[in-house]
Amino acid sequence: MSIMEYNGGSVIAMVGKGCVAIGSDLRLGNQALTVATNFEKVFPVTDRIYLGMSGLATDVVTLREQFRFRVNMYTIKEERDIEPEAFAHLVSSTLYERRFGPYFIEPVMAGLWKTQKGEHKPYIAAADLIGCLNFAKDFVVAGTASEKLFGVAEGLWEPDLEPEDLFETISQTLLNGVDRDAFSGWGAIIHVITPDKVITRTLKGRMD
Amino acid sequence: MDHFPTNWGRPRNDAFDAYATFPIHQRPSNGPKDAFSQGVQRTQQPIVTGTSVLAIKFKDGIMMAADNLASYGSLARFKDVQRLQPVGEYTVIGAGGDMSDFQYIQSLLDDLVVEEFTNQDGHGLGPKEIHEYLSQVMYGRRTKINPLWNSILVGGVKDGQRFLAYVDLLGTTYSASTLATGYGAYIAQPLLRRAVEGREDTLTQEEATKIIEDCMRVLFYRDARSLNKYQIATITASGASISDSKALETSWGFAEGIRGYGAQTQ
Amino acid sequence: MNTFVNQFSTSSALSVIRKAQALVDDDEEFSDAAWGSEAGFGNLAKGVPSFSVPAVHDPTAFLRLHTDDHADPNCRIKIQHGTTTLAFRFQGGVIVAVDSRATAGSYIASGTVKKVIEINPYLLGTMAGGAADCQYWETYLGIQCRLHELRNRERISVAAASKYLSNLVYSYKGMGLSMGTMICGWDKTGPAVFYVDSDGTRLKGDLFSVGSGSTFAYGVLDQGYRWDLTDEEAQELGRRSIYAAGHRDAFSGNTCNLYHVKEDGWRFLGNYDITKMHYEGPGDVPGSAKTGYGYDVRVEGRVSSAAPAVAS
Amino acid sequence: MSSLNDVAGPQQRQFNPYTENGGTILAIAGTDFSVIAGDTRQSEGYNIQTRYAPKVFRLTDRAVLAVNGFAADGNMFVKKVKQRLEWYRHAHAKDMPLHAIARLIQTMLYARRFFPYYVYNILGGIEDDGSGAVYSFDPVGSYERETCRAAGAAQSLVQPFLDNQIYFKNQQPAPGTSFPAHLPLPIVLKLVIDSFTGATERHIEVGDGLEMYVVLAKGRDLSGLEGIVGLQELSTKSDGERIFVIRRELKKD
Amino acid sequence: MECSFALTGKDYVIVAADTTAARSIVKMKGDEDKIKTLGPHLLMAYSGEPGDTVQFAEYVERNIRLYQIRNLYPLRPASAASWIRRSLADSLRSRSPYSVNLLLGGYDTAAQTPSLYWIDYLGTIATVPFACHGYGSYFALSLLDRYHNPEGSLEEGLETLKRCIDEVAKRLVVSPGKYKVKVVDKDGIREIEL
Amino acid sequence: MASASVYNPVGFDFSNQVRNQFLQEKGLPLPKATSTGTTIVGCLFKDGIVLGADTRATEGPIVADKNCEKIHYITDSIRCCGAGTAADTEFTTALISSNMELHALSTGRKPRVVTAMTMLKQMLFRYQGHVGAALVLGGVDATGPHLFTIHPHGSTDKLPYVTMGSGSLAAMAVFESAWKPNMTREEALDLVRDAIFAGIFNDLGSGSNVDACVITASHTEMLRNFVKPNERVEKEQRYKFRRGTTAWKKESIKDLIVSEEITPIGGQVEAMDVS
Repeated sequence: MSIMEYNGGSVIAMVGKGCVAIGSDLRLGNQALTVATNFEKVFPVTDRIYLGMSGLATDVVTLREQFRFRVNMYTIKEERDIEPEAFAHLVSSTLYERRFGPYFIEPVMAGLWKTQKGEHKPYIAAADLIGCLNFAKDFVVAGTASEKLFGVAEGLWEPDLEPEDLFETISQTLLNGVDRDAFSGWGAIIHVITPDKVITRTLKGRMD
Repeated sequence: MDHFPTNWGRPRNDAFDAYATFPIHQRPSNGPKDAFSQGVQRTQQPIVTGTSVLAIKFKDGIMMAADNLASYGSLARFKDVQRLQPVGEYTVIGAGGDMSDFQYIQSLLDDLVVEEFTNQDGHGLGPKEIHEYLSQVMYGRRTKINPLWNSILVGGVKDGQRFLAYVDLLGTTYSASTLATGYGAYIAQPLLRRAVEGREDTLTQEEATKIIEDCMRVLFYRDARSLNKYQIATITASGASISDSKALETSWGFAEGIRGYGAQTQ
Repeated sequence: MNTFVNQFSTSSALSVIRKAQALVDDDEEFSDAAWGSEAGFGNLAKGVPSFSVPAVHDPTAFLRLHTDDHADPNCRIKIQHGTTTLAFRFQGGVIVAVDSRATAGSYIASGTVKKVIEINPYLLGTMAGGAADCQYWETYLGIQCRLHELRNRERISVAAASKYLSNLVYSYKGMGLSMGTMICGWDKTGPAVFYVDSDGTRLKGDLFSVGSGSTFAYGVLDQGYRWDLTDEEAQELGRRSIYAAGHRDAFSGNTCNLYHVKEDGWRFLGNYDITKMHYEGPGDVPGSAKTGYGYDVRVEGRVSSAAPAVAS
Repeated sequence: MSSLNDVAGPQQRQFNPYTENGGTILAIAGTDFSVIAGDTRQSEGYNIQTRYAPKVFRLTDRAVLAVNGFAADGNMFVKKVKQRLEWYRHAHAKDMPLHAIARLIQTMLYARRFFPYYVYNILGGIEDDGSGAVYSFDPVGSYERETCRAAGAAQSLVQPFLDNQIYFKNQQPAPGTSFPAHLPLPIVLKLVIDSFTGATERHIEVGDGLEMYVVLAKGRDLSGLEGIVGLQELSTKSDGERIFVIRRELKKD
Repeated sequence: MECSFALTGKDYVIVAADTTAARSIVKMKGDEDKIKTLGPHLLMAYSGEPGDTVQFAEYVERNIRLYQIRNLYPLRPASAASWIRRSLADSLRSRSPYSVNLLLGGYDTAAQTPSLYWIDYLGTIATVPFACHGYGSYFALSLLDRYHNPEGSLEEGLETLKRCIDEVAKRLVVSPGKYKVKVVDKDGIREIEL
Repeated sequence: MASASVYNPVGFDFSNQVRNQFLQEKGLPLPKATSTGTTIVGCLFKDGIVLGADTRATEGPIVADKNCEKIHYITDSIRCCGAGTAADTEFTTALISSNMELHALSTGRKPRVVTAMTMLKQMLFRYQGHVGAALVLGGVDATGPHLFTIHPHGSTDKLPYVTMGSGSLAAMAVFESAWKPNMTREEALDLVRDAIFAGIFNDLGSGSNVDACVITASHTEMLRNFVKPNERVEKEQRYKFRRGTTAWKKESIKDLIVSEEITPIGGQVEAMDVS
């Protein structure tokens, strides 16, 4: 059992047409034992940026606090919201700082960034546990079910999905991915971020 | 048996985590290990070894090459070893790995050929049969955990059919239009694939020789256990022939312009 | 003193044997039976099965090195495991309930495993531990039970069948087998449940649960168990206990298979999806409350807080 | 006297008799057909040994066996199964039925319980009653009959995708409709191809070529196979079950 | 072997912990109180590495007390849980980490809500309606899934707790004999004899 | 107890290491970071240098990134290809790039390739191989074109053509058989492409596309996705789901558009008299 599997959990993010979606399962485990089924792993950073973290649950909580602190500092200093790309690098450098004693999490970020013209463009990224960023144009995954999610997403994802279609695709990917993983599942939560609203839905997933 | 809930159904292991030690700070130290990478410590390294063997298919048959070196560790111990061996009328085998094991295989094959000859039934052993025989021998020995430490290429032409295949100490077999063992699988194989794939039926013997020579040269440049003296076996419908040892022309001219390994300029 | 010569000469009788040995794969010896009407029964054809063992110093360690995914998550030969099975005796017979998940590492290899092995119309065996071990040996036990019937003109007792299995696996103790099974059935003495495992343990009892999720099943089972349960109550208790294990244990789940053994033999009652039981209950079956088993479903709308609900 | 073939002495304990040769296999059963597929790459570590090494083998006119794992074990195992089937044919003058082959494979695998074949097997074909069937095995012989199954290096990538597309897991049907229990052949073939192209994208050990065997029940017409490029028939009789192979290229990187 | 349980009900939290102090195979003491009162409405059951447990519990107790002295009001349960988790997570990065598992039960007088937190020695936190630590959790969690009632009266809560204790006594090889049970509600903390 | 300051000094933070070692000793193997199996190459030609790289990043046998960028910017006329632990190559080159900029500013001269090489080898040597970056450094400066390889432990090498990564043997074979001095730009670019191809098609750790970078005394040209030999074929069918396929329990919508509605109170306000 690897330390990354100790608490279980998986996260995924996908790009749609002018929107992004990010979701996680809800399990908090203690190896094979399921302790709680209400442990969300995706957190809002700004209105239009969400951060998901899978891995060791204590580090998820610690880093959530730390990122909130750093983002607040950024907002105070710069007097503006952080943009997704800047946030991705903030995450990356925070993790790489601990190159030789890493936090055991793999972050996944999804957000919308504003172009000069005021349009909102989708942005997703993932990083490994020491902060190597992976920018993708389609989808990124992390967690104990990452292999399974890669497989399903590679089959199901299509470009230019409308928010509602994107919701279906990411939900199906996540649910079917975690159903083949012993350490993830027990319900799921999805956030679809569009320029004018964020839709959050709790899915009816397998409870075993 | 370990009846702790999370350990159910695993193979019995009394040395590991014997009694219900669920919280990890109470678990006996059992550092990470990877059976696949650590199980292959070849401490019983074969002693006198040969390096790569290359082989390709061409228009008229099969061409195979190997150098004449048998190393003793990093010592270039024997410089006139022939690692290509004709078997029967239609086949040549080339071996890398332990040379004494190869000699044992040669004796096995000699017996086999003699036996086949004494039968006088009008059948001759072709490359396919010899490869099958070798793969059975090799797989059988691996199953006894007493392997013959070789990787062998078998090539030949019989009844108008070209045949080229590989077998190694685990009994793994495969065939392709270009094959290389040992270090050659990493260095020569990319070149061979690029030169041969899709042209197996048009390559002439001269072109094939040229390809093999180029690869042997690159191998000599980059494989520290290789020798600038090698043989080429050609197997066509008219039979197998193994050339005399030849040397390669090499050039090391580019080295003149280089000074040091870093900031040095003089 | 000419052993050396013997070994390496190519013409001596010994070398001929040596070569023959090198060629013949030694794991199976083909008897004439393989040609006749018994062909196709693998190593069962010869009556007592034989197994090939690797020619290494410590075969058990060898097996563990390559198949134990706990000591080494990278081991490639992943033998499927993980399970919750339970069986209990009550006034109306024996209830046998199992889940259907098989995991290899963290990967759920299957969600449709049949973990109750129907040995004969009066005998059931459950499967926990190595799936292959249970399937193979209980099939083999089925053969032996049938032979017993033919020899003695009466059905084998549950005690005898379980003893047979126990003796069988005990002879392989220390080789790396892994199975924990309950042999359940009805014989002249009435309903009986025996627990047999690969250590050689054999226990007679009223109530057993085996496997990674067994503790969770016990938690529900013990609290609801009485000897004088009605058939419906007992069946519901079996389902509910397997659900509890499926919900809390990562290595158990998917569906629950339920069997009831009575005097006239066992009866398969149904296959219940655990997630469906969580949200909606087992459906329209006798004994069920027709509501979801899930905690959040059961307590929906109830809160511990004493604060007045905020008007939305 | 100790002979060369005696039990290995301590010096050979470091020899690892297994290796892994990558690749993925999968099989899907329909109402009256089965599709059994595998990629053709054989690799060891980061090295491609050959771009064409078949993993799927025709056993009889109605049974196809796919093997994956350690190639030498796999080839040897298939050879032995074929030998047993040959003997059966000589003894009984007919081909062994599919469910019997499945049990045969179990006992053969279990005979090596203590020195396992490192082979994941999937057996696909047509049962006596004319239905398509897939049996999947673990390396020591536990098996079950299923509708679809992926095994090998990319099993965890492919299987959840099939769960979703074949079993319609986690999907609610549109109101008033229900999902079919078995998909038609053309859809199945499309799913197989997409599974493999997807796995090739994300798993380094999958690629080069794809071989799909299609077994059709006795008397079934060829609907669903018309117009398929590179279709090749392998059946020995034309009035029994029929067996076809379709080959496709996959990415080679 | 140590076991602790906690569950919420209508307007209260019950926290129970066994009372054995063991050293290897020896039971040193049979009436050890392993539930610390951290404030007027806050209870903490602790278990884990002997030594660490009491040291950490006292460290927490003093700091929470200090907060109350400084600010004239106690930390609310959610804030206390967050602070305790943080202390534990930080200690894990030091040379001598505390190996302590905690159940934190409190009653938030402002929101009139009982709350329960499950915290393990890595600093993982979960908000749950019921919780267990130790081997008891393997038996009690499924049982609580089945019987726990978030609106249950105190009597019903104690009844459920008794079920847990009975089950553990029945199935756990070395099960603790006696438990100390404390309840926190709007009136504060009190001990209950089972 | 360790203080929980959020202000960290520069450099690596080792505070988790004690904990991680503790966890590892208890039998929880630490996870591996993304590594780039990788083929990276560089060769000299008549006017300068061509660097090349594939674009696959792997985590074990899984492709984590199909089109990552492995040719990193150092200065305008110096680039560096990275193999090994992906994060290490990323951050090491970024650090050296910024140091080179500072160096250039403080000396007022165009930076030299040997300076970057020395900085890199000193840094990697300091970390004794724990920073797992294997680099190919190339560039053109006042003293001409230079090409180096830098190994994770800090050793360097200087050759007219170099390769690194898991596909280095395959790529080197191509160079050894076809490289010659004083090639033209096109010849060099073709050779680099062939070398990367050898890696992509023969080494499983390398794959996807070819990136190349041509550096001459006057100009640096970054050819991102120079050749794309591995485009995914179109899927056989579409996988869009009917809306409403997924069952969900709860929905909440956060509206990001702040709409203000003005409700005039206090009766009709008379229009201001502006006349």
